[in-house]
Amino acid sequence: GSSDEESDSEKNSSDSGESENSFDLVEDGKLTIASSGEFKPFSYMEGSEMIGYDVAVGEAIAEKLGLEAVQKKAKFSGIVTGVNQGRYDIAVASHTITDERLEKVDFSEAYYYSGPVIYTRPDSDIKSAEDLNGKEISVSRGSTYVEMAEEYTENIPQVDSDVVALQSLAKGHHDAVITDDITGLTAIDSGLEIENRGQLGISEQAVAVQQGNDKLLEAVNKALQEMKESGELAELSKEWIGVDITQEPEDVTE
Amino acid sequence: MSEKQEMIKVDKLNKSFGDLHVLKDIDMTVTESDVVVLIGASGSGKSTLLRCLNFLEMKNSGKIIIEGEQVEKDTHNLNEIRQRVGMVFQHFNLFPHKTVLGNVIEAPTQVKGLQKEQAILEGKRLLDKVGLADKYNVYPSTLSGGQKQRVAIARALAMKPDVMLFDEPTSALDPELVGEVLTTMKELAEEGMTMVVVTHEMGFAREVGDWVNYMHDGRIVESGKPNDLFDNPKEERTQAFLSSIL
Amino acid sequence: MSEKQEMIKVDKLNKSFGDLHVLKDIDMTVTESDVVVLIGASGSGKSTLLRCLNFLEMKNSGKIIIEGEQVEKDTHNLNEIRQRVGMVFQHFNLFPHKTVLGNVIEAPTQVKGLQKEQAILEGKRLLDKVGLADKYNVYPSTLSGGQKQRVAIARALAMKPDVMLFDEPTSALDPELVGEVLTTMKELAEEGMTMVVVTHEMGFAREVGDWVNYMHDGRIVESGKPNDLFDNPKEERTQAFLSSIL
Amino acid sequence: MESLLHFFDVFISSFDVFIDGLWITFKLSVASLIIAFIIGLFFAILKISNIKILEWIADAYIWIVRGTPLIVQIFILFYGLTDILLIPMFWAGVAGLAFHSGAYIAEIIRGAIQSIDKGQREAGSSLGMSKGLTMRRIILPQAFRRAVPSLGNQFIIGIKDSSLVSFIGMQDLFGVASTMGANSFDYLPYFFTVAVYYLLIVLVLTLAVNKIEKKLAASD
Amino acid sequence: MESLLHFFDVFISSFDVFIDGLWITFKLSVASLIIAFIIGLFFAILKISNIKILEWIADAYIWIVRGTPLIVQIFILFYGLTDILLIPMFWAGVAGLAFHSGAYIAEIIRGAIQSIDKGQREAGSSLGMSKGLTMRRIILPQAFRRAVPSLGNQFIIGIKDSSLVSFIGMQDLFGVASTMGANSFDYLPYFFTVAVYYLLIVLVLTLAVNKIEKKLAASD
Ligand SMILES: Nc1ncnc2c1ncn2[C@@H]1O[C@H](COP(=O)(O)OP(=O)(O)OP(=O)(O)O)[C@@H](O)[C@H]1O
Ligand SMILES: Nc1ncnc2c1ncn2[C@@H]1O[C@H](COP(=O)(O)OP(=O)(O)OP(=O)(O)O)[C@@H](O)[C@H]1O
Ligand SMILES: [Mg+2]
Ligand SMILES: [Mg+2]
Repeated sequence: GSSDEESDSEKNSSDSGESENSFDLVEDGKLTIASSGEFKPFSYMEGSEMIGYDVAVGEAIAEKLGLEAVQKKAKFSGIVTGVNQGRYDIAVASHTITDERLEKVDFSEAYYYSGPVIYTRPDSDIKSAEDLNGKEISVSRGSTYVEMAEEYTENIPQVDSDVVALQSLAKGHHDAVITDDITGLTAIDSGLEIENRGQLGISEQAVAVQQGNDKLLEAVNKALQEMKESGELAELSKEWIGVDITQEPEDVTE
Repeated sequence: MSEKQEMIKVDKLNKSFGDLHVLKDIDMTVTESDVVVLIGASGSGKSTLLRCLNFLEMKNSGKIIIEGEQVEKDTHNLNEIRQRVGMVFQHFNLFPHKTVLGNVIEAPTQVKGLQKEQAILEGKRLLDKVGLADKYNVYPSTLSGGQKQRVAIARALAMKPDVMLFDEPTSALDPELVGEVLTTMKELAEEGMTMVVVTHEMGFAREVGDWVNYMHDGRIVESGKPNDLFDNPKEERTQAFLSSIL
Repeated sequence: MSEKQEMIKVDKLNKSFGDLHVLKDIDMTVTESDVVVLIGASGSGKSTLLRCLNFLEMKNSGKIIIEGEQVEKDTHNLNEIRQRVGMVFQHFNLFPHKTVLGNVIEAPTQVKGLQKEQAILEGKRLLDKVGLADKYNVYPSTLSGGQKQRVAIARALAMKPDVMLFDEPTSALDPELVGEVLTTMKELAEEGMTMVVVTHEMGFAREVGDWVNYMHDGRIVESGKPNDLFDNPKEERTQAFLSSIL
Repeated sequence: MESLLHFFDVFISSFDVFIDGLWITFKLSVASLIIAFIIGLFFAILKISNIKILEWIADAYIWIVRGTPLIVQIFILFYGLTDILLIPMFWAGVAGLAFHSGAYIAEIIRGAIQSIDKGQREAGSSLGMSKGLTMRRIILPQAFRRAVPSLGNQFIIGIKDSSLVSFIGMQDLFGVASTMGANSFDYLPYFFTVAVYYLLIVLVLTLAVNKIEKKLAASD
Repeated sequence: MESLLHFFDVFISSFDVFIDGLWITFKLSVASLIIAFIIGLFFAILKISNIKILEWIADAYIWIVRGTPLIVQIFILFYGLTDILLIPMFWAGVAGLAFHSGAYIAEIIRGAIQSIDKGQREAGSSLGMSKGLTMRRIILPQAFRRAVPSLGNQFIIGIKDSSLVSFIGMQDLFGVASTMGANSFDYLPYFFTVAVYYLLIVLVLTLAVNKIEKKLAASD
């Protein structure tokens, strides 16, 4: 079966050979992909090379499109703007799909699912979401977690990456941090003394594409679809994260 | 003579700045109520000697005895002894951020812990005495050089010193202002204040001085009563110096 | 007389700095090969007049005619005219970042576009002439004042000017160095160079000058042949000035 | 260009939030300057103490501050201070800024102290005043007066520098601009807006410093 | 404290990556200083042009740079330039730093030019040299020499300032420290490490500037 699919996709890409040029790329023949590089294990630096699940997915997409992947590191808070302005072709940067972001960029279908989680220091008396009222909750600037935090408090220090927030938390600043559960788990694995005090929902993470570049969006979706069907995406997830987070969860509540 | 106290006694005083030997085996005695005048060429060490007597410079060897008390670098009550020896500088060194009266009451209130009211009373009396009754509340920058120097004298007197040192108190003044400062000093001498004065004002030295020391190259080369020393200098170097300035 | 050219003609020249009227109705003629000396008290306007002749200051009214050409602020070839009028300053104004020879060849190569080799040849000739054959490649800071001023003269001569202006060329020099500069200037005069010289060196004025102008308060108050003016000044102010400096 | 057009909308609509940020910037700057002043005074006195070891300590402090970027200092103090004492974010930010400005203020004060004529010290001593008393009553009052223009200038620099505490999560002027820019996905109008705020602050303070300077010059 | 112990491990194990960051910091600093120098020279000449409108332009530029935080300037130029001109990030960073340093260099050069004795200008004029020629051949060479120490100092400041371009995504020294800190979830040892790098750079450059300064002083 897999060989069929391979030949399928080959056929597809050769079919759309002429439309490939109409992707309107930053650089011809290259897919410029943005990621933050400060969001382990989704994107992070090893030496001067950026790696991680997001990066691997981006590379796989580029390969499917027959393009050379060019990874760009950027502050998370600037990535949507960058895609919107055409500085990057796509962003595979763990962006949760939101209405606000949809005004600026188009999103592919989800390439993983996760849940925002409340983290605190182990000695914290915050046991669940109800205890967050009026507390200091730090989040990554420009992330969807800002709105979640706003439901509980006005005191929301915003920083440039989730790791800065988690570090500050562990070092004794802030009362809580809302971030992705995978990132939190990785941090705990790395020795950060923080604890999960409840999930706040389920979010879908997707690839951001410049608005109006429909052909590119279509091609990205197609590539993702193929990767899901072939199990390639699940493989990448297991490789980088340890578990498969590419399947849409059935139960949305905690 | 013998009933008068020795206010300052200097014995084999030596002082060097690095390699420069500035004071060489100075012996000197200043007796109560005497006015001792120091003269000598520029660089001969007059200022340095005066500054050693006020411990602004620390001697290298020899003895300095102030009112019977031998003073060393580590003497614990150095600041207390300094209160007994007032100093007037060539360039006044008034405190520019304080009024005339503020200058005068600063040390009495801060060092002696005098009540402010009393210090003001006493300060005004001293300022009246030096002829500055109308200048209590002005700042030093508005005064003439002669007025500044008289404030400086009042400031030193406010600590009720037993000896006053003057380092060329008139040489930074315009000629027409020298007189008012010398007059103040003369009055002070007449009241019996013990004084050591470095000056080039030979008229003052002759009229007011009880004793004149001529310094040359770090030594007191000749000393005597003013009329003797000025009219019949024994040393050639003294003669040469006197003829050069008179 | 009439066959000689008028190199500089000044007619009713006035110059003010703000409210200060510094030059008042100056009339002056400098004829070819003449040495005109300007004397006068400090502040009388000598330097300002010289600087107007070189257009370092711009006149307010009147005429300045250089070799028959009337020069105004907006004269397009001002820099070309300046080349014909050399200037030597009291404080030399040598270029410290260039060697002696570099100072001399700067303007010929950069302004006149002379080939470097030729400029060097000519520059060396001039430096030899002012007695600095051994100093081609040193920097000005290593020279004495007299040597500096001779380099400045050579630098001005390198542009082959028709007239040379000197503004107190020796008054920044130690007395023992004045002679060497005056000698150089005398030689220049003997070769027939037209010169305007502001100086307090009365000996030089008398010996070398063809004409002396005495300035007072922005006016040329008296002028004449050196011997006449120095020995029989007609104006009281001239007499007073001469007696004050001789 | 679009951004430039948005700028006016943003400038007006974001007024409230920026005023909150301005208030935080103000509190940060004032608190850090006061602490920096104390630090600066302390190290200035070490530097003129004539005691070698104390001078070395002051030199080391100044060398470290001058040798590293402010942002590094802020982050190290932000993460590092909590090992020693748990302080709120605001005070961690103040500490970073004060640690930084303190070195510059130390140099300003040292310079001012050393510019006071030594006759002043001698006059104090000759009246029997102790070294400490002379310093406190005679030298420092004059030195501070003289240092006012430089201190004012340092205060202005401090306000601009305070923008960096936004990176540890403070919602100061620049933090507000970054956050609003990130949430609207259009940074430029917010950065233009915040630039205007800083320009106005600096303008007002510069005029104030010049005025004080003139007043001091006149009263001399 | 634990962090401090990690520091030595980190310092050694991260050497390669920091050298990459150092190289970027170096390129950034040198490129921005060269451009800043050209900008500075240009505005310095405007300021001494005696033409009101040109002086105003120079004043406005200097006022804007001095009146706003560097980080605001960097972000505005980054988003502005890359938006409009789509220039690469590196050059956007260089532009931000050069725009900033340029104003300070303009003031340094202007000061140096005005410190040259006016007799030099007059000597040039009296030899028939045009204003431009005198400026180029006589005034500027002397002014540059005189400005060397201040320019060296500004270069050192520029290197420290360059740390802020990490916030637009550059992997310079500070950028490397931030990302490595993020990956390990322990920033402190990386910030200590990067502080040491900056201290060493600044130390070396300070010594170099002092040496040049002495050489110039000796040759005067
Ligand atoms: N602090 C100092 N350090 C080094 N040398 C000094 C110092 N003070 C004074 N000297 C030197 O000591 C010598 C004596 O100086 P002093 O001021 O005592 O002379 P003086 O007799 O008061 O001269 P004057 O009439 O010029 O005031 C001079 O050679 C002077 O240069
Ligand atoms: N650039 C200037 N701006 C304002 N006033 C000036 C300027 N140059 C000269 N003056 C004034 O013009 C007057 C004449 O000055 P000038 O230098 O011509 O006198 P001088 O005769 O050369 O005197 P000296 O013998 O001192 O050189 C003086 O009062 C001087 O202060
Ligand atoms: Mg003396
Ligand atoms: Mg003159």
